[in-house]
Amino acid sequence: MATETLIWLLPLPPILAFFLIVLFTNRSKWFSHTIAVGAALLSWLGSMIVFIRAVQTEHLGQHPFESSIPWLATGDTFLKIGVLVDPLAAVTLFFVAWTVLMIFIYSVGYNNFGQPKGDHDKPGLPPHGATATDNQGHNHAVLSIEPMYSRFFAFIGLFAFGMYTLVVSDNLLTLFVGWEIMGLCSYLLIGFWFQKPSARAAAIKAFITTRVGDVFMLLGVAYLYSETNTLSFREIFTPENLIRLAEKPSVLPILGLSTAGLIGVLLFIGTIGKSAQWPLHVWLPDAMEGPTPVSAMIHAATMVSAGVYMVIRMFPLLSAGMENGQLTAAMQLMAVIGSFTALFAATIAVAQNDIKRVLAYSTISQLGFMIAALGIGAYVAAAFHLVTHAFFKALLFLGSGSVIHGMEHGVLHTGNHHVDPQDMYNMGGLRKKMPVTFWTFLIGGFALSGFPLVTAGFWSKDEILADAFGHHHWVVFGTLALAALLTAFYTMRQITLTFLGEPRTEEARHAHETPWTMLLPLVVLAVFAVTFGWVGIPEDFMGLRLPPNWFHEFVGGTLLEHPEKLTFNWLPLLTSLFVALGGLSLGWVVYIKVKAGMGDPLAKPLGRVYGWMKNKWYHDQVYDTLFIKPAYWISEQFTYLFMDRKVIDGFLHLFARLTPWIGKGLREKIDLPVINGVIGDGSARVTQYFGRRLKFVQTGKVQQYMLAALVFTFATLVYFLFTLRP
Amino acid sequence: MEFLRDPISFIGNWLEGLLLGWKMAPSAATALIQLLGAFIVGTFSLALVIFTIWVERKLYARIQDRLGPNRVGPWGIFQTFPDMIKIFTKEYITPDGADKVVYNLAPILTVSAVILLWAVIPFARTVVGSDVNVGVLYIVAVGAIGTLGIIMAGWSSNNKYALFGAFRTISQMVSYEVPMVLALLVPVLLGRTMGINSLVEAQTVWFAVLSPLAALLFFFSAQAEIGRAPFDLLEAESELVAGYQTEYSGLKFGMFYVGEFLHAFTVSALTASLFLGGWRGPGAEQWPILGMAYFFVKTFIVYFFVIVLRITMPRLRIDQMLNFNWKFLTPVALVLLIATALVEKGLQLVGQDSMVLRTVVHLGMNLLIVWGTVEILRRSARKERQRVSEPRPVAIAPQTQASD
Amino acid sequence: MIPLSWYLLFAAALFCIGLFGVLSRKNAVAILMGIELMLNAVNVNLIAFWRYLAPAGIAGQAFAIMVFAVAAAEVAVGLALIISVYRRRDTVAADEIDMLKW
Amino acid sequence: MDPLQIIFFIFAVITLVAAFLVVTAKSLVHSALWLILALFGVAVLYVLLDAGFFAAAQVLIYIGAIAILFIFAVMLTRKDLRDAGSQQNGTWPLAAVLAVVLFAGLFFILSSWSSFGMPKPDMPAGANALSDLGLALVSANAYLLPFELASVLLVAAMIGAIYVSLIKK
Repeated sequence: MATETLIWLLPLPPILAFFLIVLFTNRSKWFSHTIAVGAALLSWLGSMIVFIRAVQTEHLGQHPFESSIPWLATGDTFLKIGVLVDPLAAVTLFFVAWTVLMIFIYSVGYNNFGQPKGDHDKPGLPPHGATATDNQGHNHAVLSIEPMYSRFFAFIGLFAFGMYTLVVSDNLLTLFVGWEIMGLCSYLLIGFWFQKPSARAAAIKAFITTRVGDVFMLLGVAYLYSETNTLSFREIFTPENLIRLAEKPSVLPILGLSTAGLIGVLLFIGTIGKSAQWPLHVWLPDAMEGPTPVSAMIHAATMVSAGVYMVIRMFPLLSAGMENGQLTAAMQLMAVIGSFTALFAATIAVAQNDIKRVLAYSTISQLGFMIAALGIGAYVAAAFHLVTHAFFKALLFLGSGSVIHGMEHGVLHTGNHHVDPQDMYNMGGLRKKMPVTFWTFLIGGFALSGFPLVTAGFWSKDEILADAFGHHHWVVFGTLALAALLTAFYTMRQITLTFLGEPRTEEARHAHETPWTMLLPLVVLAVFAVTFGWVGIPEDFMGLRLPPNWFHEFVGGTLLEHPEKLTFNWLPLLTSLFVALGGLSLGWVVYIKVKAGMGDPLAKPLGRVYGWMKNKWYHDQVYDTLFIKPAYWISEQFTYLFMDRKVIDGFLHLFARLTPWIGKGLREKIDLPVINGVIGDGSARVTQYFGRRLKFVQTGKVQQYMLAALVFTFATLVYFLFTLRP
Repeated sequence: MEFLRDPISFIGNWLEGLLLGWKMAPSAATALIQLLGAFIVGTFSLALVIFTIWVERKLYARIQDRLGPNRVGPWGIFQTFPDMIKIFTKEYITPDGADKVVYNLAPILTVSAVILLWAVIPFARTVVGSDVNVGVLYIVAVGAIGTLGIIMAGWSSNNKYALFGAFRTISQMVSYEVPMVLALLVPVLLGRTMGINSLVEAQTVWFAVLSPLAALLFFFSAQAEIGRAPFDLLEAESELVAGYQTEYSGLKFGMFYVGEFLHAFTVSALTASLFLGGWRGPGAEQWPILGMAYFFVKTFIVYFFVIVLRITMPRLRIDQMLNFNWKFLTPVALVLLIATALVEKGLQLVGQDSMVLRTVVHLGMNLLIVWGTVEILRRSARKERQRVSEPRPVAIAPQTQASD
Repeated sequence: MIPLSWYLLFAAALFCIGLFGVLSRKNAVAILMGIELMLNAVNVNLIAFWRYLAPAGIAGQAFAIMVFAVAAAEVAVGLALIISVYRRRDTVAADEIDMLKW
Repeated sequence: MDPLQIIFFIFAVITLVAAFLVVTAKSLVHSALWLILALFGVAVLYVLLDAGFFAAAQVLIYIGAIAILFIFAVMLTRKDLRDAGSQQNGTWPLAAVLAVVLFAGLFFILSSWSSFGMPKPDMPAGANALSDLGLALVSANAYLLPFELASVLLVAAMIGAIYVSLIKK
């Protein structure tokens, strides 16, 4: 099959699976997951073929796989939609395909396929476990299957469709379509257990928060279209277009932004919403209310990556007008927001106890790394970190899901449902109970921390730091280094609290390893979390002469100007070695001795700062005071009390009083004498008169009617024949 | 020599030359020769019945362990002639209140509908009455006239048994026309023509080999069209006296009788032409006389089966007859037609036109359908047996309940 | 050689006879027969025009085929209706089926 | 007169007479039988028009199916097999006048048409009317859609007829 055709077909299997499941197979759990996983497998297969062909193609950056068709007529021209696979899309496709497939497989196990139906399970609530009777007649509490199993697979199918569409699209419009489909799916999936009030709130929060970003992004897209008359990437990124956009001042005279700058900033605000950057990051930790594969989907493979992917994609526009390393306004904004977010989220992650929340903040922090990297122009480094992060963060999320799952076993065993299976202080010592989960989680954690030389995270993070250092962005370098230190620290804190030491609760003592459907994805992703870093090793690393940096060569080819390579420098390397190892050992030292019932050892030394960190620097409270309360107040005071009650109701009441008065007048002056008397009774009388005289014509005999009709037809015909004939 | 190779064309040509020599207008000469040909074919086919009646009676007798006709001529071969004389000399009875014109027209129409079929049957490559290009359509159309004759007979006799017989005939013939037409379309698809002679020419491989199912479907539904056992409930003696022909006597009855026998033979001829390669055979292209021999041999073989079927099968009930058609023959014929069309189109699209491949694919497809049909039948039969074997109360016996 | 006019006049006559039947017969079945005659007249015209005016085209024949199909459908439904009416009203005389006037 | 003209003349007269008897015969079964004869005459005219396919189709569809349906319907919708009394309704003279006037009008209009008496042209060389027609009926840029619609119509008519005449329990 032609590669272009194949690319067109890539997003189709998941959406087909969605419709099949929704319309036909939603009664059968086995069919549903088979269809969904099969679809993911098909897309994965197609993606791999495309990826391999892409890798084998020379100069893919100049001549990518592309094809487009006219779609929507806008006046004289057509909006075109199409597909494009250039090196950036190819590597994105690679990690998306892998993570999506793994998450689909994982979901089968996570949703307890093969377990009995729960005793009290209801749709819209997490499964609570079932009672099973074994051969000897003993009752056991076992995990129960998710009540809305099929629905889950339908949703993640739609989600995968959105992501594939976004990755292969060659224009901002279809990218935006995929983007919004994912927004919808994230809403549906975060609120998957919709009977939980917290899940509902989180779903709404995620939806509205990202919508704020999307509105700005749509503005940016519209502005871009009105300026260039196209939304196709390849057409926007022609040098003439870019120069024109960079030189033309924008419509809004803010800060002297150029058109390119304003568009860039608007699009970047979209990314802030989607990729959960400060100040729109608040939705992401709350999104942990969804099932764990959902968290992994949203945090690793799809939505948040999509935000970063979009700005990487738009990098030529963002950097338009950059000369001699002088950053553009949009890039400066990105550097500031990115590095701030990286540090700020890392501090919050240090003080969280929920195993998934730690990872959520860590994700925000890592996305900040990428944004910051892009802000300082480190295009390849940002893409590289995007890929490696996707692998190890998916691994960590799935690992945490596995841990929670194991803990739920323990909870079911003891029957104490007040124990939170997600709280790390309830765990400890799980490495013996769940060895596979432990080792894979360890690999993922080390990758996240940037454990030197072996893990993928090290190479990508190191490249960002090296870029910041090499281009003399000291503030960014310093901030990111500190963030990296915190990253290693909280990662080790998490590993230590969860897996090392002794079990702190009865539940942790009875935790259980999860089924193979969940472990297989962990192992596969762990392999990538280690090996994928090796494709991006700088060739002059530590002064050695290594093979050329494949990733840099390949992805760098996407840009028109190939980004120059940095020469090796020891200082950033040492920095990253120091922060990684230092953070890890610090985390181990502090947390290895935590016993049951103890608080966080950091709480005392840090004092009030710890409280701030634990409460996420009071963002939710601030937003509550600044936006939500005023919004409620305005709704109440203005919209409800004033507009609705006074103005609109007032009008209604006025009309209500006026109408009977007018009606009475009309009735007495017009209706009774004129309408009833003259028109009504009069016409009735006339009709009756004629009816009496004409009723003999209506015989009810069909043939007589037809005869009459024909006679008149012929008469008319004859008349016209004789009068109209020349 | 030329005469031996193709005697009929030879005589035709000679006659035409003779007539033209007599200064006759060419169109008139052609018309005269065609008229003569029609006369000969008609007479020949009617005369043939004399022979087939004897064949059938003899076979009938042998299967029933009797001797059959054995008095007149060697092996009783001339038995039909005394019977003919008897029937000629019988009185014509026209029932009271009968519609005379229609009553007398009906047997003529019935016989002529059958003889009309002989106009398009190719006896040999050169010996065809009229090689119309819509021959298959013609066969079906002319079949309808036969139905008409029967309904006229039934209605005009002013006899309720006759009318019942006619109604049964119509429901049977109209029903069985459906699978018959569908089965006839299969050779049309395979031969890509509707002319009978061109269909025969197209059978480098017999269509009975290409599509045995179509041949069987046609054969069975044609039996019903003839209205002979096991489909003879239009004249079921035990129920309807003699059906639509109850009131007929003498030669008029004889015409129905002859019509039926001739129809059976004609259907055999059609089966032979459409499915068994007609006059095709070694040397038939050069020696049309050989083709004629092949044609008659094949026809008689088919005719033999028609007779055996008639003799050995009991009569169907009317619901069985209709069920057999609508629930078995028609669905199978529909499936077969669609499958054949798909296979033909598929082979065409693939560009494979070799006869061997076509044969193998079509034959395989046919066998597949047969297998599927048998499988479905077996399942439904199993269910039916189960349903039947379940004990059911024959009558309610209150005292047994009380004693329990 | 038969001129076109013969066919046209023949068809016109057949049509008028059919029309007469439709308008004058009491029995609903007979009315349908009249309609059949009219349809046949139309078909003769269609085929004649095809043969005389556009022998290379197929439009006339195609229309005739449609007329065949419509005629068959019309007879099937019409007769079913008549039989249904007969069951309810015990008559098929068109001038007795005059409930339409109320 | 050449033979074809004679044949045309004979069959045209037979057809018209039969048609006339269709609309005037006292017995409805006779009417139906006359209808068959009239339809058969039309089929012969099709042959004269070089449309053998239509002749065969006419015999098959009209005589084989429609006429028999008519006979059936006639027999099903009566208590007595014989028809008694006039079969014409009260307005038949008016109908007759109308029919005659219509024929006169048609004759008048037709006779003033320039190609009224045109002779029969030869069939164009190489044209195969039957297979051309068949291909046109299944060709997407000719009559495929009407043809399919006709088949849908027939199915609908079949279902409708069965439904209408079903004895509801």
